Amino acid sequence: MTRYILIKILRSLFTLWIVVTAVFFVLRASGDPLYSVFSLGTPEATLDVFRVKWGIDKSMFEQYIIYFGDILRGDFGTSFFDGRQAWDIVMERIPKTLLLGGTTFSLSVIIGVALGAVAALNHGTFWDRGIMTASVASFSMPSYFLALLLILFFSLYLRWLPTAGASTWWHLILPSVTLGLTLSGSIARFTRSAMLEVLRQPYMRTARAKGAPRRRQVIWHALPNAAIPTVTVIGFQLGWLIGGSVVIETVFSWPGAGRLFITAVGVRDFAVVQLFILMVASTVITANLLVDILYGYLDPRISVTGDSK
Amino acid sequence: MKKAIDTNTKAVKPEILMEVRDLVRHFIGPRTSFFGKRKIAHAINGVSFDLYAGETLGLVGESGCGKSTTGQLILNLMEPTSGSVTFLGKDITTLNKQEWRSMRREMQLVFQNPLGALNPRLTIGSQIREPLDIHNVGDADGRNAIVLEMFEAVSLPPHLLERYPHQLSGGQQQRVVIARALIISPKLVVCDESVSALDVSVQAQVVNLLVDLQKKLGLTYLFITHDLSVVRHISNRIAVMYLGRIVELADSETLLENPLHPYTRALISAVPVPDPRARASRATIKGEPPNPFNPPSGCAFNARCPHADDKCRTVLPDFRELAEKHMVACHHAEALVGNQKPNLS
Amino acid sequence: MSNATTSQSSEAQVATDTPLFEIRDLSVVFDTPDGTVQVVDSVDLKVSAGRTLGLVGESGSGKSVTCLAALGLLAARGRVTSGQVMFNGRDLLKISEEEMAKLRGCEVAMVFQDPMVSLNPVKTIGWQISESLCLHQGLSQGGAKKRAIELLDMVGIPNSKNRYGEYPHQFSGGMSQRAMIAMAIACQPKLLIADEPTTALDVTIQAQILELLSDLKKELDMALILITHDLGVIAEAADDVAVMYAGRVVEEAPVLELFDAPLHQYTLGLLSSLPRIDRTVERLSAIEGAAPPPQEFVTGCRFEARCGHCDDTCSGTRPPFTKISATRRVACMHPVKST
Amino acid sequence: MSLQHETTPATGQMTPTRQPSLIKRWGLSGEWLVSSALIYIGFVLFVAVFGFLFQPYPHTQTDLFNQLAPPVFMGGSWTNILGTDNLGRDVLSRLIKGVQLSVLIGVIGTAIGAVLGSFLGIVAAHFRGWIEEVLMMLVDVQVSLPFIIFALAVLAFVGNSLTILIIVVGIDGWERYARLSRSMVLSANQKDYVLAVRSLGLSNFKIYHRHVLPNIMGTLIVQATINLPGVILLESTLSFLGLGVQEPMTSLGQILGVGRDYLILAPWIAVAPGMVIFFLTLSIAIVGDWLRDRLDPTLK
Repeated sequence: MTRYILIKILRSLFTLWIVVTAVFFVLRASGDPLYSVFSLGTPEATLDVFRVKWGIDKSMFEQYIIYFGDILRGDFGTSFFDGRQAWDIVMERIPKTLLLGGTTFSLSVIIGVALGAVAALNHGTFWDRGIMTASVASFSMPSYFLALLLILFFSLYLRWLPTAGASTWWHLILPSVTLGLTLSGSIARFTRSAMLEVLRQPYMRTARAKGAPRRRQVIWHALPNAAIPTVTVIGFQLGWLIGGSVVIETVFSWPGAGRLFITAVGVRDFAVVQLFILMVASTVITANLLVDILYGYLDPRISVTGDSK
Repeated sequence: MKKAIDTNTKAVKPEILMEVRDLVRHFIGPRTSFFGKRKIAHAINGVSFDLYAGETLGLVGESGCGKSTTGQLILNLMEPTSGSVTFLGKDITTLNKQEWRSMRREMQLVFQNPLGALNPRLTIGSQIREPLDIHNVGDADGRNAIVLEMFEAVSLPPHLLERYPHQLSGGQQQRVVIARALIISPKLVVCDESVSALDVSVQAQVVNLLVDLQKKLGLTYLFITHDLSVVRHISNRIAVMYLGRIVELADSETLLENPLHPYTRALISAVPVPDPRARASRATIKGEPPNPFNPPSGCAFNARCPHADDKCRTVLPDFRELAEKHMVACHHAEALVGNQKPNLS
Repeated sequence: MSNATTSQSSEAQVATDTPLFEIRDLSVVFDTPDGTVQVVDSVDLKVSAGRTLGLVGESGSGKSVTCLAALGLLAARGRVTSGQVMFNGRDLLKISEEEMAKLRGCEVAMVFQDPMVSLNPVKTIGWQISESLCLHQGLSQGGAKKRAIELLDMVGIPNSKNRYGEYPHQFSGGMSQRAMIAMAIACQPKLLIADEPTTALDVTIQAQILELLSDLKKELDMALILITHDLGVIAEAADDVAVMYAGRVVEEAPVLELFDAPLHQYTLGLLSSLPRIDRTVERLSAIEGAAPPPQEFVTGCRFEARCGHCDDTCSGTRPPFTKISATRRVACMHPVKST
Repeated sequence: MSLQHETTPATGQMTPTRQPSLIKRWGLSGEWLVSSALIYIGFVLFVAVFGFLFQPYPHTQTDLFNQLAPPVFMGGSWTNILGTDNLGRDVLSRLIKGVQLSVLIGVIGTAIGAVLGSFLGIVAAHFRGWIEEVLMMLVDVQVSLPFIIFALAVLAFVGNSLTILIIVVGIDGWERYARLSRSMVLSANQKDYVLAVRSLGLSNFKIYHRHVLPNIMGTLIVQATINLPGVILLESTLSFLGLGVQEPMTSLGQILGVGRDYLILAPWIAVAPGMVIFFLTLSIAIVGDWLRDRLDPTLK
């Protein structure tokens, strides 16, 4: 088991390193960032002062070495705009993002798994068809458009819910419903197909032949097996959730890190953008790592000791 | 025809078509610990035999004994770890690509699962024709004529040429696979469990077909199977494998009527005979074959063998010629000579 | 453990007229995208306590489906259209699913073809055996574990205490099948249906499993239905035989009589097309053609197309399942003349 | 925006079920749903190709005296059937133009991803060894960063043109094809029929051309169908956020982005393109599911 986890961790770190490096060079490919910060007429002499101050007078490779060294020391650079530490800027937005993301994710998983299981157990019936149709519709709907429709109806027409901001719990409803609808639709779909696959297996027939009641067959025989692929898929959905929340935070003016990212991208604020991407990538990679480990735990066939005997 | 070859082998020295010597093939297993060595399984562990032109050699054994691996190795579909395979005077383990191209025509494989051996998206006709296309045999008309002739030889009606594999029954599919293998007139055909997946009534048809074609085309078969009943019917000689080694090799009659290796005896006695009167208190052997990643020292069969002693548990028995043309790898084989076999009568 | 049951065994053997388990006129259809096909056509079978019924037939002959249907284990697309399944005086097709569940795994148990996939991969062997005990005998966790280990011993799994906590993938094929059998006999069923229990196994392991089944049958005084395609296995283990072809039972006989003097042309053909380890024949006498798939089933004799003895009477009407003697029946217009 | 192209296992084999009548009554499994989806897709494609013939006004023509005019069914006039936007531009005309570009980017983007990804997957499966390791590592990298974040950063920093947009959108999803084609080629190479022709001495190129590719093509095409709505949604999202298609060109997402600011005054600006996108992606998803069930129930 240790070996299995150790290899996974090494692989994850390597992946993270590639992401950081790739992002560093892709962002630098855009030319001198100073021109987007300062107005056109600024004298070159002034610019040079800032170049030295921000360390962008050196060659690309030197900058990369310095940047990487800084990251290892926990220094993520300063924003070109207000001169504050990028870390501080991003961190003050994280709680709101966690609030939105966490609520959405946990509700979606519960609803999605439940609906998917119901659909599979009632394969081919009204319920199955209904849930699956809703699921396809939910992820065919552009999330920002759904957000606009919800705002139009609940905020502008019915005037029940606020359109933007994050000051009360009421503000949480629309953004998390928008994000969660798509997510749970997709989770429902995966759960259903995983469940159907399991229900087809010969060991389910064994359980029936053994005289296990229907409920027991589902809970004790089908679910633990269906959980294995479903967990993987849910892990992968976390990345989607983060991507989606960037859009949704923008539409609902939710003061989270995603909206910060859109703003930072707009003004080409290197430090903030890099830090945000680094955090997203490490979150997703960690989630996938946890899923891998959980997988080894859920499925005894994964030979965690490296040997079958 | 079997008789004919038997007498042949006694009269003149039979022509050796293929010589297999000390064939070894490893498979590498997972590591045991983080820095631990990977375990090595000797899937094939020093297999040697000769194939005579025009004979059928049956290779029998239980799953995992290495019989299919042997088949793939002598067709060079897999690289041996060591050892040599001499076919038509050349060591085929050392051939380059060009030399292989011509050699491929001489040896063919007939698979266990005929449906899997046929491309689902190509018609039967074009698949049977493919070997001719690959080796540029004749012109277009000539090829079609050969295909038709071959199709007739495996007793399939010509209208099936335009069909797709899934539209045929299992028996018909296997005939198609046989036709494809034989159309470039190979000298050696390896049949890897070729009739095992077929229903009994169809199996008999395909066995008869294989026997007829051998007679007609002068083929040599290496017939790999787990089914001793079929192998008795079709083979001139039989080799029994256990855990990567041949433990006994003899003429079919001799081997089945007077087996000298305890494993061969156990195997024969385990085969259910379709005769309720022969139902005897048979001597079933205990236990299961050992794990190839962790083989026992000495004779691989020692844990299950009723005759095993300390020597068997420490010293690997030689594969030796005990009686005329009867090879066996057992320390105690002498004691079993003349001893009646367990329950066949 | 079988003290209570052995005393009944002699009675059961005598009272063969009232079989423990009897299938009458059972028909099963499958819904497919291309329409409904009938895969089992008016099948009659019976087996008494302490006896082994061998159900033999080629793939697609409907032998497994018959037994699955009888226990209500058909896949969703299969339906029983007619028939009765009498077990201990009750019609299993008429009782509720709940009652059926109580019966399954308790009084009637089943062993399947491929043990490797028929065991739940994420549950330990021990858990799976204990489950039956908890379900049907209301044993406590501890009691079930103790009994499960006894059962593992009984089916010949060495080192049973340790293996109790292992997962199916750690078991070989033969050991898995033993575990399946332990699970099936956990509640001492009156009837055990073994569906090709040895097909996926090597021949030496097959011999062990067959021996185990016949020992257990004697010890627990069960009725055993052994489904197989292998006439060798039938000869080895069955007392009575029913031969199925294309969804119908074509012949029924005690095992000796069947092998000595088969009555149906198909049975005869099957026997003579077998290669045998105990004798050499010049040439196998094969039956021409192949068994029809269910879509091509006809009303008349389904073997007609492959039979050398057919005439006009064979097609059109179904050959009646005629009683030849007290123990033999055959569905053939021109049964084999005994020589 | 990659949720919808996660390749779900089949929505179920179309095995007949116990209550066929119930399904019929619900009417959603019926062919009519697929038919209407196909008709709608056909209609959108028609508009994308021949829409310019019916376009009432140039999509950039402003009319400052006729801003935010409501559509006909909300009391507007027939001069602007779907109303006008904040600059008095005809919404219908812009919609036709937007459909054109959205469909173009979606189709080309999907094609890029499919060809690139499938090719890399086949390369990985053929060569194995370190080439496979490297490619699979790239797949890991791709998976670790939500694609929309990467796309936004690239478009904002590297610059924005139609070509770059199409390339960025095209890269999305390559790893799904790569994984899929790799695993399919690996298993195809193990198939007996490939072994058979290999043992006959058929060259590698011909083995792929004649035996492997025809057998995996169907699955890849189905995968592309499943991916297409995702690509369309990605483009529309980027344009909605102002980093995709730029004026004077227009796409459905971009119109929506503009309409967002006039949600109260002129909801039609946003709702019309939103509906077009929704029904388009829904229709393609329905057809994709149907194709998968019909052609390739094994696809996961």
